[in-house]
Amino acid sequence: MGERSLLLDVGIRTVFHTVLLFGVFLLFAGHNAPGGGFIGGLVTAAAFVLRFVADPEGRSGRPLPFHPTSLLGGGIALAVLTATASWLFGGELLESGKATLDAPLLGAVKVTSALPFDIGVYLVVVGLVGTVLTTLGTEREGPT
Amino acid sequence: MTVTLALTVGVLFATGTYLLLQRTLTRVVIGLALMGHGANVLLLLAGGRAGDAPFVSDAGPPPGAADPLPQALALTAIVITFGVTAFLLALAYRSWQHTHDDDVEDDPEDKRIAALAHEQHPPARKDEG
Amino acid sequence: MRRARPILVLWLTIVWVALWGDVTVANVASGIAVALTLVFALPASGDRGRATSGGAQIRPLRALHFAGWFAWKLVEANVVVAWEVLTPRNKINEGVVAVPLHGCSDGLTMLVASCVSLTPGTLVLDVEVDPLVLYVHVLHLRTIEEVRDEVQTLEHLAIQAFGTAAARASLAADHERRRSASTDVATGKDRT
Amino acid sequence: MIETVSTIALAGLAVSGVLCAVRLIRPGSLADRMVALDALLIVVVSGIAVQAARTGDGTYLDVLVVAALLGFLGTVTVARFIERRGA
Amino acid sequence: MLLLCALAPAATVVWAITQAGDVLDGRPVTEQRSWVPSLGVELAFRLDGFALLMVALVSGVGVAIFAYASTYFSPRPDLGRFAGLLTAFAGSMLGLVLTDNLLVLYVCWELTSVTSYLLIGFEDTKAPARAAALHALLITGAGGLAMLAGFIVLGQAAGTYTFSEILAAPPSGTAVGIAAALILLGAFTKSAQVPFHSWLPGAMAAPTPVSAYLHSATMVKAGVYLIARFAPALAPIVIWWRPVVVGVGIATMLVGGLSALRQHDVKLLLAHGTVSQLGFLVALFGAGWEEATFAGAALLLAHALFKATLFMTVGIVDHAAHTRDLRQLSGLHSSLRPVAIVAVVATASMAGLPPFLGFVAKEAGLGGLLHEGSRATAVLIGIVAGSALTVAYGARFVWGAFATKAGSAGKAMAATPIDQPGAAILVPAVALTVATVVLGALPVLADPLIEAAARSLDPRVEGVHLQLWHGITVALGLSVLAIAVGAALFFGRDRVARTQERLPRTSSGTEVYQATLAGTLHLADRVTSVVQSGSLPRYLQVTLVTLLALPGVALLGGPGIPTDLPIAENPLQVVVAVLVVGAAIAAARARRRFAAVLCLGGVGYGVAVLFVIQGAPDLALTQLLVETLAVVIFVLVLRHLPERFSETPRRLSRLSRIAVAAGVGVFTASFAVIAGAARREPSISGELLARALPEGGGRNVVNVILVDFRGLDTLGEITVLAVAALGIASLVLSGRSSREAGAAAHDPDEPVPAGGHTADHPRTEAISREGTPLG
Amino acid sequence: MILATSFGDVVVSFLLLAGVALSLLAGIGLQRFPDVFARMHAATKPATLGLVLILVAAALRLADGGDVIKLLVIAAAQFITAPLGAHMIGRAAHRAGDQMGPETTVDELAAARRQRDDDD
Amino acid sequence: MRVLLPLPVVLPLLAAGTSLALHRHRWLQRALGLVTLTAVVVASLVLLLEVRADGISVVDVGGWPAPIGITLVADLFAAIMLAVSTAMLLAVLVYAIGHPATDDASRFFHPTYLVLAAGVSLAFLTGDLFNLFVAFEIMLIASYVLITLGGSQEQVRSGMTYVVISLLSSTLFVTAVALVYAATGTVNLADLAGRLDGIDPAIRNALGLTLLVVFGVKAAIFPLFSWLPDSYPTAPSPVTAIFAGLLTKVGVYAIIRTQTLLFPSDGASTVLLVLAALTMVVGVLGAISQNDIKRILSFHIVSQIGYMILGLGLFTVAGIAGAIFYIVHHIVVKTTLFLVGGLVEVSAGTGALSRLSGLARRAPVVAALFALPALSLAGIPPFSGFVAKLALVQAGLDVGQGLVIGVSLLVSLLTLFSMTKIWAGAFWGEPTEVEASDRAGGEGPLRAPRLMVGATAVLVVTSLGIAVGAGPLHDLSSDAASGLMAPDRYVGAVLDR
Ligand code: NA
Ligand code: NA
Repeated sequence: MGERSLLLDVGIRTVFHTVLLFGVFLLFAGHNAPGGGFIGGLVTAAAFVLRFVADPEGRSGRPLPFHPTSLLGGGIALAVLTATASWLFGGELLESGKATLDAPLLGAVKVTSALPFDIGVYLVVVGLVGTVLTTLGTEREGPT
Repeated sequence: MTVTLALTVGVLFATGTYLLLQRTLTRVVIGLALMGHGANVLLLLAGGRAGDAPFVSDAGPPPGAADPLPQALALTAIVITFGVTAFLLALAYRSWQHTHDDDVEDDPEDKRIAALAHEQHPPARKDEG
Repeated sequence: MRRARPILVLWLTIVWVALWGDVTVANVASGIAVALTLVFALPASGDRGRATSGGAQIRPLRALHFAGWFAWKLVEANVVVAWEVLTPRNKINEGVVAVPLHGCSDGLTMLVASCVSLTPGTLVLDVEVDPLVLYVHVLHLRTIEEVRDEVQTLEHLAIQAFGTAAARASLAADHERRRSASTDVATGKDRT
Repeated sequence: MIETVSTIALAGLAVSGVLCAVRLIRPGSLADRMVALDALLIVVVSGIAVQAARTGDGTYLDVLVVAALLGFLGTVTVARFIERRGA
Repeated sequence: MLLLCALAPAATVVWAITQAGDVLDGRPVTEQRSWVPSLGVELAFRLDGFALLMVALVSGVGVAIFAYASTYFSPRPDLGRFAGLLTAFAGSMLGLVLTDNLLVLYVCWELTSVTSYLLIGFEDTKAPARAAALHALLITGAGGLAMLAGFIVLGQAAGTYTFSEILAAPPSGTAVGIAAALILLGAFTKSAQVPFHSWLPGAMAAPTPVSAYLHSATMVKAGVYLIARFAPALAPIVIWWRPVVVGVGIATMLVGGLSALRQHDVKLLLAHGTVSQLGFLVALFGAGWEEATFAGAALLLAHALFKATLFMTVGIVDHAAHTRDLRQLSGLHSSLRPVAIVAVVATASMAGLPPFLGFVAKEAGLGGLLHEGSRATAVLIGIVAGSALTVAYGARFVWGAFATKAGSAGKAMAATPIDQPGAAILVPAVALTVATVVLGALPVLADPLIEAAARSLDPRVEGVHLQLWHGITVALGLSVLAIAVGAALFFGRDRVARTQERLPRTSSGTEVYQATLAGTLHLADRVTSVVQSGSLPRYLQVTLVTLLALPGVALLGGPGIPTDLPIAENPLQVVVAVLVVGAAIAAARARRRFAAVLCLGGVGYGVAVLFVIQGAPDLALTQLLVETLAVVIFVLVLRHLPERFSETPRRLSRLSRIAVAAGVGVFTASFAVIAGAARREPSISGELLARALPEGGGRNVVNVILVDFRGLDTLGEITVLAVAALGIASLVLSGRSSREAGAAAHDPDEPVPAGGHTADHPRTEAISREGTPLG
Repeated sequence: MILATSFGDVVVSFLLLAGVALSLLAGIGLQRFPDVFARMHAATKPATLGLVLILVAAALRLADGGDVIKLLVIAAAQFITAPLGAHMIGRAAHRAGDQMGPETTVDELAAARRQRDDDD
Repeated sequence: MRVLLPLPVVLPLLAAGTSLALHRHRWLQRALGLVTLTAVVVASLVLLLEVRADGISVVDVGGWPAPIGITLVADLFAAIMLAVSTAMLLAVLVYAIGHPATDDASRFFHPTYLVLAAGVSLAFLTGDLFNLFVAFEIMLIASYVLITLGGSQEQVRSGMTYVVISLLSSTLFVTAVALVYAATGTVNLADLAGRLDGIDPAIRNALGLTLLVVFGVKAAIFPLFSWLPDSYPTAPSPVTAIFAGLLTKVGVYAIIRTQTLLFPSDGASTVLLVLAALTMVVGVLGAISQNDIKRILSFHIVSQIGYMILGLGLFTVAGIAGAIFYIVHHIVVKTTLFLVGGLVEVSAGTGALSRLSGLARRAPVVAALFALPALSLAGIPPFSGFVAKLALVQAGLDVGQGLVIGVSLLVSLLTLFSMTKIWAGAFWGEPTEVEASDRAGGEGPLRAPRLMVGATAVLVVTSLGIAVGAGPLHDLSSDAASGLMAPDRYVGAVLDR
């Protein structure tokens, strides 16, 4: 039967965005502090798991706002494209590019190709956990 | 590299092995996970002494920084093992759907041959030619 | 929930900036951007459409009162449980008490339940909605009424501190009714 | 002073951690193990926080944030899904 | 179709004739193409005298056989296959005799074995044919492999695989002895020498054209061919060569002859006769004596002619009378008179009666052996005895196939009814018989070829010639003796049969073969049932025991465990380690799934703390998160499964599991410290730490490694994750689709749920104490 | 955030020791209390309070403002998630039929459930 | 060259991502797979030619010089393996597309298959021990998915065996990497070659044997092979075929690479020779005891791995050249035979010998397609297997290893016996009713889809081509073996630039 719990619902609703934000933070901070695509992705995925645990049947909407398969494909594609970008322009495979952009207001923003690569990683991790939730997570219990 | 950690690795491998040698897939998966933990700790051990987190300041790396390479390798290994374990669990689930159990059955064809082999006389086989 | 969104965005922005460690234009701007993206692209899965799920208003003094009261209860309870743990004699007398509440927003319900649960000696095992009843596990049960009183007081203080005007009005009306009825409050069992 | 105190604190946490672990390991009901695991995690987080207080180094705080935000996820999930079977 | 295919051997005959001039003059024709030069495999061909003889035989008899086969078979759809195989065989056989490279010879040798297999099994719906095909293949195949090894040993000793070079300058040493033994194994099996002869009678399951061609005229001569080539070179070097080879030949001649006398199937009778004649040939060639070699060449030709003829006649008889059992054949001498005449002539040649080629050849052999003096006495006695047997079984054949037999009660047996065959079928047999007669009467016609053949084998052959009449000689006397004894044996056949019955039956080659085959099959089953138990735990155990047995044992010889290791770098390390160890042991002991998972979680969190202590925040974070998510996934699956582990009987005892587990634990722990102490150089991480910020652009070195230094690892890793996700989806969705299919039409193949887990019986209480559910 | 060193150290020390004491309480309680519900009162709650005290101590020691807010986030998260965990475990345990102490006299939740099951 | 080297890894990965996105359009998935693998085959062949002409080709991934970053290295051995393997991948893909049961019906087939290709390529090209682990994992996870693609009960049961054993060996791989790193402080193969030289020989030996066990599981050598015959036969035919052809050979590749580069031996290695002999014997005995075409063939994989290990164990240029030639031959022939097994199953409805009969009459093309590679497998001349066997026998006898060579010859006889068992059991005999096949009842001729037959026929022709071109191919193998026996060249190419 598996009743939902009001407290769990509300509690998870309370922390959900904070966890998400933390995941994004870890993704971006990872190059200089603990974190990175994996860790950020895992935290983000955990946020969706939280929401799933509160409402496994998805009675109040889809548990995931995205199609996990597209995250998987997109993540791989982004990572591979980043990896090959420099190679296509005559550099080595996976050679990282670095640039410093002068953005208005923001000041100097350092951009490295490590970031899109890490974002690819991030997407795949979220996609994997999302796949688990939409497949194993939504199987009905009891004998088939 | 310390006695404590080496022993921990040993115990993780031993308990993992113990679980691995059983019939129930859940136990096997848990056994593999324990061995995986052992391997990861071992990887970290391979880096040598414990140290400061390998973060570089503008002044350069901290003098007592831990070896970062095994950390990166272990991280990769952990994540890969995670993915494969998830798949194995899905397999266990599918197995349960088929057999309502997660025991790993013996191969039926092998059992048939074993039965043949233990008959008293060499099996009379037709059509060998 | 809609009304809560600006607060959420603000909170997330603060956390973002804090995580990055310094307040720069870039950090604040990116924080707002990230917060807005998260809040609007990934809304929390909807509430259950209950009328009581509403926004919040904070009245600092009342909030302080609430916090103080809770802090006191927390310390007291910790001491009691510590005593129980450290003394050899066992004075435990457990029970599960149904505590009917006045009813408030989901958020406040959570707050009250969390406070109850955080306090050693009481623990919310289950919640019923419409009408709102908390089932509280008690370590040292003396009387059922004592438990109900304490939890209801907590709810009262919480609504006073954080409830909307409507909620406070409803609470006052309820008090009035109860005072005039002046009878025993029905048990949770009776109410179902 | 902080050195000494934090050493004592870590020792105390170690004892506490071992006590929690014993409850986790000892045969008992699942709920018991979950409670123990929860408590153990809090003790661990406390330990890392003590270490942070001792060194003044915030490197490991992210670990704490993750543990505090998500540490309960495991036990809650177990609780969430096993209660169905009991019911 | 078959006649068309006869064009191939016919063309070969023509080609051989064009080359004959040079060859007969002692100038071999050679041709060379490269194939695998680095392995010494050169497509080198060399047409010398002996090769020319073999070519003449293979292609000449081949033409006859193709012609015979074209009338032998009634139209059937698989004649194309037959023709193809027969042509392939002829080609292989030609290659075998023409090549001058030992390895190419082996190639052709095996090809003849394979085509022989397919041809013996041509009537593949008949189990005996299939079994006989296999029998022949395995025996000749085994010998062939030994021969290959022998060739290689010989070739490596000689430094070349060129046949003619090796024979011209044979190497010496023990290696050559070994090589000779191995090569002889090949030759003996191929040419059905005792004790490897059993396959040849079995091969009679093949259609008669095949028997006539492969199993009498050509393929079985391959071994003889090899011995003939090697004997002059190796007999002087390898001391045991002569006694062994000649001994085997004589033994085969006698065994074959005796067996032939026992046969009732006239085709089998001929087959055993072939065995006997092959022994004769081996004995003649094997000694490596010039005149015997010369005689061998002559007999080779004679045998091909008469034996192919005889098989053809048997085929005609079989087709006409629908039986080959001499107890049922009667009166065919009149109903199949032309066939009978041909058969009688061929038999006479076989029995060594003048004036046929067989006689000429045998006379040459006896004469040659007599010239060798006392060392050949034993051989002579054997050959005379064998010849007597030949006379006897020859007579038995003619009598058995064509005579009018005595029936019951003293009356003659009724003539076997026959379907009169067309005349065309006899043409090839007649042609071969004509050759037998003409060459017997005018041996000078064959003399150049035989002489060239013998001389190419042994240059010392000089001044020997084929002659019908040598005058009254000892050899002639021996011939007469053989004929007389043979006749006596034939006329006393009933007594001979009774005597043979009384002789103790030694196990025949066939029985040994069958026992070996059955034994191999049984061994295979036994071995397989041990190593391939089908049990996953057993496989895992074997893997881990191997780990202990190989590197584990190797480690024992190492420097041992260093003694100067610190206990711990930090007291907390000890505490956490104890926690991890405890939780791991609890996980191993847990009887309930969720309990085990929670303990595993405890281990994971503990390991995360170890990472913190070790100075690895990224790793600790990852570990913490992965562990949490792993618990979630475990729960998602385990919620479906029974609460407790099933305690079905285990394949591995608890003790053996503990032993292996302890071994693995000790191995990894000690290897870890030993390997750590073995380090001589600092790790490469100094570079990584130094370059991370300036070149990698990041302060978190671990992250820089992951996305930059070793980005390829990470790329691979996310690929793994993505595919794992696909796999999970694939498995779960396959379950759903089969469920939907099952809902539409109840699938009877779907297993019935095991008892106790049905919807009506919720599984045991999830949260309860170990031991009693609610206590 | 930086207090005068000596006084600050005293405060930090006090907070640390108090936090650890609460943590120890949790450990001991887990061993001593008779049933799972009782143990829940002893375990997570004092430990949570203890953790918060330690976090405050750490906040006093850490110079970085960002770090302090991280500590705040940690404390807040702990305050939200700890009771949730306890609630879910307690609920599951109660539903699965885990026993309370022998002196238990009142269980209005079980009664309510029975009532509801009868109504269905 | 710098552009070419990573292509076989990168192209399939890119295509896999794209294919995933195209999962609703099977025809696009098919076209993408075919185009990509064709391109990869071409790239691999060009790479092979270039390596032959210019020597070892090296790419520092990310521009980080070894040993900091990961290096991709194509020596002749790697290039040969790459070329053969990618060609097989392409051929089998064609076959799979032609399979009437539509093995690529699952939208996951094409992306996963492409990932498999990437993993195999990376395993051949990587010059880094840990990256080799990653490559193995890529390959394995794809293989897990492919082997369980239908999710049937049999597949799941055998899939569990496969996955669990592989997972154990992966864990041991990580353990081995850790131990190697503990002893040397590096994971770059070229760097390791030098550093391992300096440590205690016993430890070095133990590390070598640990890696041997790790790769031995993947390569299915005795006694670590038992998982293979239990798991391979249950997969769809194209999947089994590509597994049979490639996966174990990647394990063998890793064994040869590490044993020659990191743990070179002065003379023949007794351990390897004993393992080789046991692998050959036990494998062939297993094959003899089986009664199903795919199972028989599966045991032969094991048996023939023994030949490859034998070549390595001799530790001579000739031996390793023989091993390389044997691998090339085996990949083609074994893949072909499994494809034929699939043809039999498709046309006759079963692979069980007890239920098959008389196929030579009813499906003569299939019979011919079986017979040629089967003879080759048994080492019958003039097919490629003979040349391979000859090379090994010569190499073995050259260094006086008569015993193990004798064993190998006996095993080749038993192999022939086992092939005749299939031949006599399935192709000879009275044609019988076809089971479970709705397409061809009765006793008429059986048909298999043209694309499948065509792909198989191309492979048969290829295997004949190996025999015909055995001379140059053996020279190539010898060159590759010389390179392996001179590890300094590899080390120099990677480290000194
Ligand atoms: Na494999
Ligand atoms: Na059959």
